[in-house]
Amino acid sequence: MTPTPEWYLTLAALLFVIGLAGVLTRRNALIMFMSIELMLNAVNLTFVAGGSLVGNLQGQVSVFFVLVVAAAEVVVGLAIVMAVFRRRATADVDELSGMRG
Amino acid sequence: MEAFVFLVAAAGAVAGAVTLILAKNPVYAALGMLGTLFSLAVLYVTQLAHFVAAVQVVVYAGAIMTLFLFVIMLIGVDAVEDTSERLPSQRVAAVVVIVGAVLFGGYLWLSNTFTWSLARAEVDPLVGSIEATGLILFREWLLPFEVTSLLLIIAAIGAVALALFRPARRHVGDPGSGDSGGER
Amino acid sequence: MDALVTFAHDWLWLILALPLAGAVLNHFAGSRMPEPLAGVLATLASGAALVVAVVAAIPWMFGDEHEAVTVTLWEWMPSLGATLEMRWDPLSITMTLLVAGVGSLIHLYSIGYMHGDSRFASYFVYLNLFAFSMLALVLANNFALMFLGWELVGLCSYLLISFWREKDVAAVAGKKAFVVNRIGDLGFIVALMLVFGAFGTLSFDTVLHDPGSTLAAGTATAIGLLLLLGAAGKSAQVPLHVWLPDAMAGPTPASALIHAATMVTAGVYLVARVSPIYELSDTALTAVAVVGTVTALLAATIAIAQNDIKKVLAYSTVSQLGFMFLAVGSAAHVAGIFHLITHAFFKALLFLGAGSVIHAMGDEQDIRKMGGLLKKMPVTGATMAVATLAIAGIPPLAGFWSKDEILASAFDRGGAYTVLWAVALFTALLTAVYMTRWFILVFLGQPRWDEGVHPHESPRVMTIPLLVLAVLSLGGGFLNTPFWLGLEHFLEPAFEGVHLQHVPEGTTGMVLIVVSIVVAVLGLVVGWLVYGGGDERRERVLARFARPLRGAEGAWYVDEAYERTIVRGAAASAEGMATIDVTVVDGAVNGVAWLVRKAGESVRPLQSGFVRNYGAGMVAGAIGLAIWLVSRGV
Amino acid sequence: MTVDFPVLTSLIVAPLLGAVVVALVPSRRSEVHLPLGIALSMIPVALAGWLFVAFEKTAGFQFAEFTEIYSGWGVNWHLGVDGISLPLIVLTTILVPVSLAVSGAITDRTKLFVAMVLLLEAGMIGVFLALDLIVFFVFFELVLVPMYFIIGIWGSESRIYAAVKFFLYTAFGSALMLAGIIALGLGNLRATGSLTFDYVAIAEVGVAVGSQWWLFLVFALAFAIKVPLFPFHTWLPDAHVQAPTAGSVLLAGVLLKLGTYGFLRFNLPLFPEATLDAVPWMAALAVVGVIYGAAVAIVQPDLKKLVAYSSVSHLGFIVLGTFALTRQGLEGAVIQGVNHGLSTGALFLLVGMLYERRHTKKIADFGGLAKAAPLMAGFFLFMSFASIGLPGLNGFVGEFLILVGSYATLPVYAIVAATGVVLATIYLLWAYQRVFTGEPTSEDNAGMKDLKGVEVTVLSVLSILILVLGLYPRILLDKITPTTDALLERMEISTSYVVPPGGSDG
Amino acid sequence: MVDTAVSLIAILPELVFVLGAVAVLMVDVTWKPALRVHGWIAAVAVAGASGALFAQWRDVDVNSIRLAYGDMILLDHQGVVFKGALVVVTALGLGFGWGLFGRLGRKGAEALALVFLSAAGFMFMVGSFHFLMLFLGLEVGSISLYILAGISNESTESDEAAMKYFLLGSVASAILLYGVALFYTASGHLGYGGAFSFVSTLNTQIVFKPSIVPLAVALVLVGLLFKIAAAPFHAWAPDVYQGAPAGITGYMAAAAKIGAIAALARLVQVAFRDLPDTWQAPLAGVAAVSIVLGTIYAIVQTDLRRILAYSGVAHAGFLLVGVSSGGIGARGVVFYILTYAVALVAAFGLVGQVSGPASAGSPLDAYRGLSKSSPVVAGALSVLMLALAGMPVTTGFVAKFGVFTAAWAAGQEWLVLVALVASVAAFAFYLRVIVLMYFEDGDGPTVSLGLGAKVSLAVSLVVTIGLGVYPTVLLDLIDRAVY
Repeated sequence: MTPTPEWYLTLAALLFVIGLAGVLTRRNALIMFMSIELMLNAVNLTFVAGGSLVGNLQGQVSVFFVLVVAAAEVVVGLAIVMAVFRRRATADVDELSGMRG
Repeated sequence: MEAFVFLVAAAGAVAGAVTLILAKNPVYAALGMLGTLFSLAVLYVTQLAHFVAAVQVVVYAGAIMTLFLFVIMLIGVDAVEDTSERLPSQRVAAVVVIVGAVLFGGYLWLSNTFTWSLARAEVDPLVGSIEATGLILFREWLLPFEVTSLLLIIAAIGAVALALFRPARRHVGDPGSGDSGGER
Repeated sequence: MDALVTFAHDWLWLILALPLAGAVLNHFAGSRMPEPLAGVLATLASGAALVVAVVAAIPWMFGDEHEAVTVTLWEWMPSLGATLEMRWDPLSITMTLLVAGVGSLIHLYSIGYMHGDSRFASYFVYLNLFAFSMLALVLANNFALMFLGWELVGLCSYLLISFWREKDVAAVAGKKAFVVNRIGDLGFIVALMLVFGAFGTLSFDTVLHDPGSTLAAGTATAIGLLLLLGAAGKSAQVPLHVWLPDAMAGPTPASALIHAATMVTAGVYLVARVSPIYELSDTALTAVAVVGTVTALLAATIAIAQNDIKKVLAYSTVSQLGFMFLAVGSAAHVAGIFHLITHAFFKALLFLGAGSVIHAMGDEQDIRKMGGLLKKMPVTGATMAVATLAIAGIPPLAGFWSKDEILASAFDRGGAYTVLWAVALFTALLTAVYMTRWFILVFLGQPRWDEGVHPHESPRVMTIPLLVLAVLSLGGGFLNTPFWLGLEHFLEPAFEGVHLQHVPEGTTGMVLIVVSIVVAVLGLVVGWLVYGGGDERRERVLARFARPLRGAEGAWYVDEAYERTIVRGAAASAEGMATIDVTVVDGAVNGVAWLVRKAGESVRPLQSGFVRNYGAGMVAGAIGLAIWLVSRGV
Repeated sequence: MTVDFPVLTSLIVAPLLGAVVVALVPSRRSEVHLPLGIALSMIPVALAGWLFVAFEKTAGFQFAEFTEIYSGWGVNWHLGVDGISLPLIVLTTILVPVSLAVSGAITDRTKLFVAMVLLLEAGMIGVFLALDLIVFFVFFELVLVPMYFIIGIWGSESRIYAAVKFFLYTAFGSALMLAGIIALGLGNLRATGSLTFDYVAIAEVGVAVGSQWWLFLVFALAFAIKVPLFPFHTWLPDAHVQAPTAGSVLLAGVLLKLGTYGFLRFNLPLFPEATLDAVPWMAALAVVGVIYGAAVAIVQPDLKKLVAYSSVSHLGFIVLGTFALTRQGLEGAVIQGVNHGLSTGALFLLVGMLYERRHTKKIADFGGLAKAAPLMAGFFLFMSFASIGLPGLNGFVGEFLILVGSYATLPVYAIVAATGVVLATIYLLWAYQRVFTGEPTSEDNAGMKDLKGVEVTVLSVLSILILVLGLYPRILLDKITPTTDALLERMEISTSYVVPPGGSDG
Repeated sequence: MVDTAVSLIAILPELVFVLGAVAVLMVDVTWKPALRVHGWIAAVAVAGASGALFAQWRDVDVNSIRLAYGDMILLDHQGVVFKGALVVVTALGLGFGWGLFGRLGRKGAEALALVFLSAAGFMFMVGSFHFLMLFLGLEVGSISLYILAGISNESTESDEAAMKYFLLGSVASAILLYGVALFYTASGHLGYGGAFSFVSTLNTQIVFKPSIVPLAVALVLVGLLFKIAAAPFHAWAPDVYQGAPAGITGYMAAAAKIGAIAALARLVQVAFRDLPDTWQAPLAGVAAVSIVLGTIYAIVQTDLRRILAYSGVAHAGFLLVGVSSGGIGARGVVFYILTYAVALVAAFGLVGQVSGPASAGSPLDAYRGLSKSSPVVAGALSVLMLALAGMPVTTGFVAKFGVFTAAWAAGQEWLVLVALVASVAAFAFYLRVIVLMYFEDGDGPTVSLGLGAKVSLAVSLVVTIGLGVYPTVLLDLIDRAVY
C-alpha cells in the first residue's frame, strides 16, 4: 500500500479544518495566529501533493510564496498583538469588543 | 514503508495540530505547532519536495516559530488561558460550523462525483530539486518573487509602526522634527 | 318688427352684460363711491337690462314672432357641446321680464333698505351678480349656460343670506342653503351626464327638439327624476326645503328677490323648460306633482305656527312653490309659469312689506310683538292687505287666477291627480288661514311692541316698489284668465311638442272656480275667527291644537331629523374614515418603516463585537456558499 | 417645427442657472436673494409664455430637441412638448414666482431656499419635457431633493417626519418604476435589436401585451403614490401641513401633477391593453379617493390638512377622467391639473398667509376673521368656490368634463364621484364659515392684518387666471384636445377599444 | 525569454508607487524632512503613476492586449481603468487624510509608504492573470491595510480594528489560498489562461461532473467577497471602518473594494467564465443578502462611519449584481466601482474632517446643525450621501442603472427588484445625515478644510455630479476597456 497524493490531500484537508477550529474556539490571539499558520500549512501540503498529482512543479514553488506571506503575516500580526498587549495587557481577543452593533 | 512513514508523520501532524488548538498554555501550543511543522517536512520529503522540506524546517520551524515563542515569552509565559467559553453561542456556532465543514467534506469525499484531480499526470515522479525550483522561481515567476520583497518591506514597516508605542503626541505637525529614523 | 328681431339677436347679450358690468364696476369702485351711488348704478344696470329686454320682446309680445332666436356667445367646452348660447323665446322672455322687472324694483327698494350698511356696495355687487346669473339661467339655450346661471344664483343666494357674516346664524344659514342646493345640483349634474350620454350635446336645440326619438323611456324617467332633485333643491321642495326658512337671515330685499320671486322659481322654470323630456315619462311628471303637493301641504301647515314675520312668508313661499310644482307636474306648464309670475308679484310685495315693517320696528321680526301697525304704516299696511288677499286666492286678485288654474288643471288630469287636487285645495284653505293670521297679528289689533320701538312709514324709495308691486298683484291675474288666455297663447310656441294640460272649460271649469273661491273665503273667515277676535279668544282656540301647533312651529322637526340621521351619520363616518386614515392606511405605511427598523434592530446583536463570532459567521457563510456552488455543479 | 434656439432646454437650464446665480450672491446680502429669485423666475415665465403662444394646435411633440447622451444605453436628451405637457409647464412657471413672492417670511437661509425652489422648478419642467424614459426618471427623482429640503428646513414642527416620509414614499414608487423602465428598454432591444429608452421609439414599437400588465402596475404605482391615489396618499397630508407655504403651493400645484401626467404620458399610450383591464380598478381607487379624501377633509381640525385632503379628492377626479378613456375625460384630466394647481395652490397661499399672521393652522383658533381681513376672506371664498367647482370658475370646467366624460364609460363611478362635488362644498364652506364668519373670537382674530400689496397682487393674478380658464377654457382646451384625441386614437388602433361616441367635433 | 521593456510597462504604475514608497522611507530616514516634502513626493508619485497609466493605455492601443512576466500579468484597458481608480482614490485619500500623517508624528512617513505599497499591491491584484499573483497582490494590499488600521495611538479602537481586520482577513486569505490550491490540484493550472481552457473543457469533454471544481471556485470567491465586504463576509467592515484612523479609512475601504472587484471581474470574465451556472446564482444570492443586510443594519446605526461601512456592504451587493450578470455587467460594474470609490473616499474624507483625522467613530450627533457651522462641508456631504444613495444627477444613479440594466438583461429580474426596494430603504439612513445637518438645530463643529482636502473635495464633487449629469465621458472610456 503506497500512499498516493490523495492521502496527503486528505490529511491537508483535515489539518485545514483543525486550524479553522482553532481560530473559532480559541481566544488567545497568539494561538489563533498559530491556527492560521496551521491552515496555511495545510494549503502548502495541498500544493505539494497536488503538484505531484498533476505533475508540475508550480505547486511546490507556490509554497515558497505562501511561506513568505505567512512570515509577513506573522510579523504584522505579532506586532498588532504587541500593540494591543501594551495598551490593554492582554492577548485575549474577546477583550477587543468595544465596537459592535 | 512509505505508508508507515506517512502514517506516522500524519499522526504526528494531527497530534501537533490538536495540541495546538487544545493547549491551555501558549508554549505547549507552540510546541504542538512545531511538531506539526516537522511532520509536514517529513511528508514533503516523501513527496519528493526536498527543497520545500528544507525551507519548511529552516524558515517555519526555525524563524517563524521562534518569533512566536519570543512574543509568547514577552507577553508572559505563565498566562495560562482560561479555555472555558465565555461568549454565548460561540462554542455552539464553532461546533456547528466545524462539524458542518467536516460533514460536507466527508460527504464530498465519499460521493461518487468526487475526485481530487482531473488533470492527473502519469509521468515520472516530480523531484523538487533546487535547480528545477529555481528555474521557475527566478525565471517564469520572477515578478511574484520580487513582489514578495514588498511583503517583507511592509512587514518591517508594520512591525515598526505598530510596535512603536509612545504616548501619542497630539498636534504634531512635523514628524521630521522628531528623531524619526532612530528605531529603524 | 324685423328690425326689432335683429335687435334682439344682436343685442341680447346686453341683458347679461349690463348687470354683470354693474357688478364688476361696483366690486372694484363701489366702496369708494358715496353710498347711494353704488345702489343707483346697480339699479340702473338692472333697469337697463329690463329696457333692453322689453324692447327685444316686442316682436313676440305684440308682433307675430314665435320662433326662438338663439345667440351664441362663445363655445365654452367644445367637446361637450357646452356652448354659451342664449335663447329668446316666449318662455325666456316671460322669465326675463319678470326677473329684470321685479329685480329692478328690489334694487331700488334696497337703496333705502340697506342705507347705512357698512358693506352697502358689496350688497349691490351681489344683487347685480344675481340678476346676471338669474338672467343667464333663464336665457340659456344650453344646459351648460343654464347650469352656470343655476350655480351662480346659488352663489349669490349664499352671499346674500350670509351677507351679515358677523352673525353666526346668517353664516350658517348661507352655508346650509348652498350645501342643500348643492345636493340638488348633484341631481342636475348627473342628469346632464345622462343627457350628454344620450344626445352628445347639451344644447337645447338638439336635446329639447323631439327628444323622444333619441331617448329611451327609462333614461327619460331618470333624467326627469334627477332634474327634479335639482329643481327641488333650488325651489326648496321636500325633502330639500329646509334651507329656505333659514335663508331669511339675509337682508329682506334679498329674500324678496331671491327667496321669493325669482331664484326659487328656477326649479319650476327648469321643469317647464325641459318639459319635452318630462313629456316622455309619466313617472317623472307625477313625481314632480307629488313632490309639489306634499311640499305645499307641509309648508302650509308649518306656516300657520311660525312667529317670525319672514319665516311665515318663507314657508308660504315653499308652499306656493309646491303649487307651481303641482302645476308643471300636471303638465300645466303655463299655469305653473303663471303662478310663478303672480307669486313673484305678491310674494315680493309681502317680503318688501315685511322688510318695511322690520325696518320700522327696529329689526324686530317676531309677529307676536307687533300688531296695530296699519295706522302707523298706512302704505305698507294697505299694500300688504292687497298681497294677503292675492295670495289667499281672493278674486280678482292675481293669486286667485293662477292658483285656480293649477287646481283646475290638476283636477282635470284625473286619476291620482284628483287626490293631489284635493290636497292642494286643502292647502289653499290653509294658505288663506295663515296669511290672515299673519296680517292680523302684524297690522291689526293692539300694539304689542317692545319698549322704545317707534314704528314709522318707510321712505319713498321703499314704498314706491311696494305700490308698483301692489298694482301688479291686483291686476297681474288678468294676464291669463279663463276668459282671456293671453299668457297661454303667448307661451304656447315655447312648448311646441308638449301636450299641455289645459284648464277645463264649461261647467267643470266654473264649478272649480267656485270651489276655489269658497275655499279661499273660508280660509279668510277661519283666520279671522281664530285670530281676529282678540288675544284671549285666540289663546283659547289655539290651546286646543297645542300639540300639532307645536309640531308645526318646529317645522315638523325635519331639520332635527336630518341632523340626527344624515348629518351625524355623515360626520360619524367621516370621523371614522379619518381615524382609519391615521391608524390603518397611514399605519400600514409607518408599519413598514417600523418593520424595517425592527429588522435592523433584530439582526444587530449578530454584530456582537467579538471577532470570533464574526469568524464563525464568515466560515458558516463560506461553507454555505461552497455547498451552494457544489450543488449547482459545473 | 424648427426653432432657432433650444427653447425647451432653456426652460430647464434657466432656473438652474438662476439657482447658481442666487447661490453666488453672498449669504449676508440676504435681502437680495428673494427679489433676485423672483426676477430670475420670470425668465421661465417668459419662455413658457412664448412657448404657449407659438404652440400649434396639433397633436404630436413640438419644439422637439434630440441629442444623444450615451448610445450604449440608448439614452438621449430628447425633449418635446405636446398638449398634455404644455399646460403644466405654463402652470409650473407661473407658480414658482408666485410661491417665491409669498415667502417673505423665510429669513433663515434664504439663499438656499431660493436656490432650492429654482432647482425644483428645473426638475419639474424637466419631467414634463423629457421624452426619454431615463431622462424622465432622472427629473422625476430629482424633484424630491429640493422639496425634501424645503419641507425639512423651512417646515413646521414635525417637518422632519414629513420630509422623510415624503421622500421615501415617493422614492419607493419610482424605484419600481425604474425596473419597469429598464424592462421597457430591454424589451425594445429584444423586439428591434436596439437598446433605447426613447419614449417615442418605444411607443412606436409598442409593448408586448404579455408584459404590459406588470409594467402598467409598476408605473401606476409610482404615479399613484405621486398623485396620490387612495390608499397611497398618507404622505400628502403630512408633507403639505409641514411644508412652508411655497412648498405646499408647488407640491399641490405641480408635484402632484407629475403623477397624473405620468398616467397620461406613459400608462395609457404604452400599455393600452393593460390600461383597458385596469380601468375598473383605477377608477375605483379614484372614486374612493374622491369620496374618502373629501370625507376626511370635512373633519380635519387643521385648515392646511383640510386643503391637503381636498387635494386627494380633487386628484381622484383627475385619475377618474384619465381612465374614463373618453375625449372629454382626458381633456378634463389635463385641464383639471392646471385648475387644481391654481385654486388649491391659492388656498395654500391663503392658509400660509393666515399662518404667518396668527401662527396657527387650527380652525378652532380662528373665527370672525372677515371683519378684520375682508380681502383675505374674499379671496379665500373665491378660491374655495373655484375649488368647489362653481361654474364660471376653472374648477368646474375640469370636473364637469371629467364627470360627463367618464359617464360614457364608467357611469356608476361617475355618479358616485359626483357626490364629491357636494362634499367639497361642505368642507370648504364649513371651513370658511368657521374661520372667517361670525364675530371675531379673540383679540388676535379681531386685530389681524389684512392682505399686503404683494399678496393681493399674487392672488389677483391667480384669480384672473381662474376666471379666464373658467369662462374661456378653450384657451387651453384647443391646445389640449388634438393631443388627447390622438391618444385615444392610439388606444383604438392598438386595442379593440372603441371610444364611445358623443360630443360634436368642436 | 523575458522582454524587459515590454514587461516594465506592464507594471509601470505599480513600480512608480513602490518607488514612491521607498523614496518616502529613504528621504524620511535620511533627512527627516518636513511633512510638506513627503507631500511633494506623494504628488510626484501620483503624477508619475498617472503618466504611467496613460502610457499603458497608449501601449495597449498600439500593441494590443498582452501578457507579461510569464503570463502573470495582463495588460489591458480594463486593468488600466481599475488601476486608474486606485490612483485616484490614493490621491483623494491622501488629500483628505493628509492631516492624519501630521498627527501620526514619526509614523507619518511609514503610513504614507504603506498607502503607496498597498495601492501597488492592489494594482498587482488588478493586473494579475495568475492565482498566485492574485494572492500576492491581495496580501501586499491587505497587510498594509491591517497596519494602517492600527497605526494610530490616539484611540483604543484603532488596534481593536487592526486585530479584527487582521484575524478575519488572514482566515479569508487562507480560505482563498486553499481554494487556489484545490483548483490547482484539480486542474494543474495556476494561470488564468490554463484555468480557462481547463474549465471550458469541463463543459465539452467530460461527462463526469466533479465537485472539486465548484468547491475550489467557492473558496476563491469567499476570499474575494470578504475583501469587498459582501455579506455574510462583512462583519469586519463596520468595526474596522469605525476604528481605523478617520483620515485613511476612505482609502482603505475604496482600495480594497477596487482591487477585489477587479480580480473578481477578471475571474468571471476569464478563469471561470465557462462556469456561469456554477457561480452566477450564488453570487446573485450573496448580492441580495448583502444589499438587504447592509441596508437594514445601516438604518439602525448611530455612527456615520458605521453607516458608511454598512452601506458599503450594500454597495458590495450592488456591485455583485453587476458581477453576477457576467460579461454584460462589466460596463456597469466598472462604472460603479469607479464612481462609488470616489464618493466613498470623499464621504469618509469629510467624516475625517468633521471628527478629526485620527479619530475613531463619528457619532451622528456631531453633525447636528452642521449646515450652519460648516455649510460647505454639509452641502458636500449631502451631495455625497445622495450619490451613495443613488440619486439621479449623481454618479450613484448612473452606476445603479448600469448594473441593474445588466442584471435585468441577464435574467436576474428578482435581484433587481430586491435591490431597488432596498435602495429606497437605504434612503432612510442617507437622508438622516441630511436631516441632522440641515433640519435640526445644534452647534456642529466648524470645519476648516486644508488645501489637500479642498482640492480632493472639489475633484470628488466634480466627478460625482459631472459624471452623474454627463456620464458619457467615462462610459465611452469604459466601453473601450471592457469586453
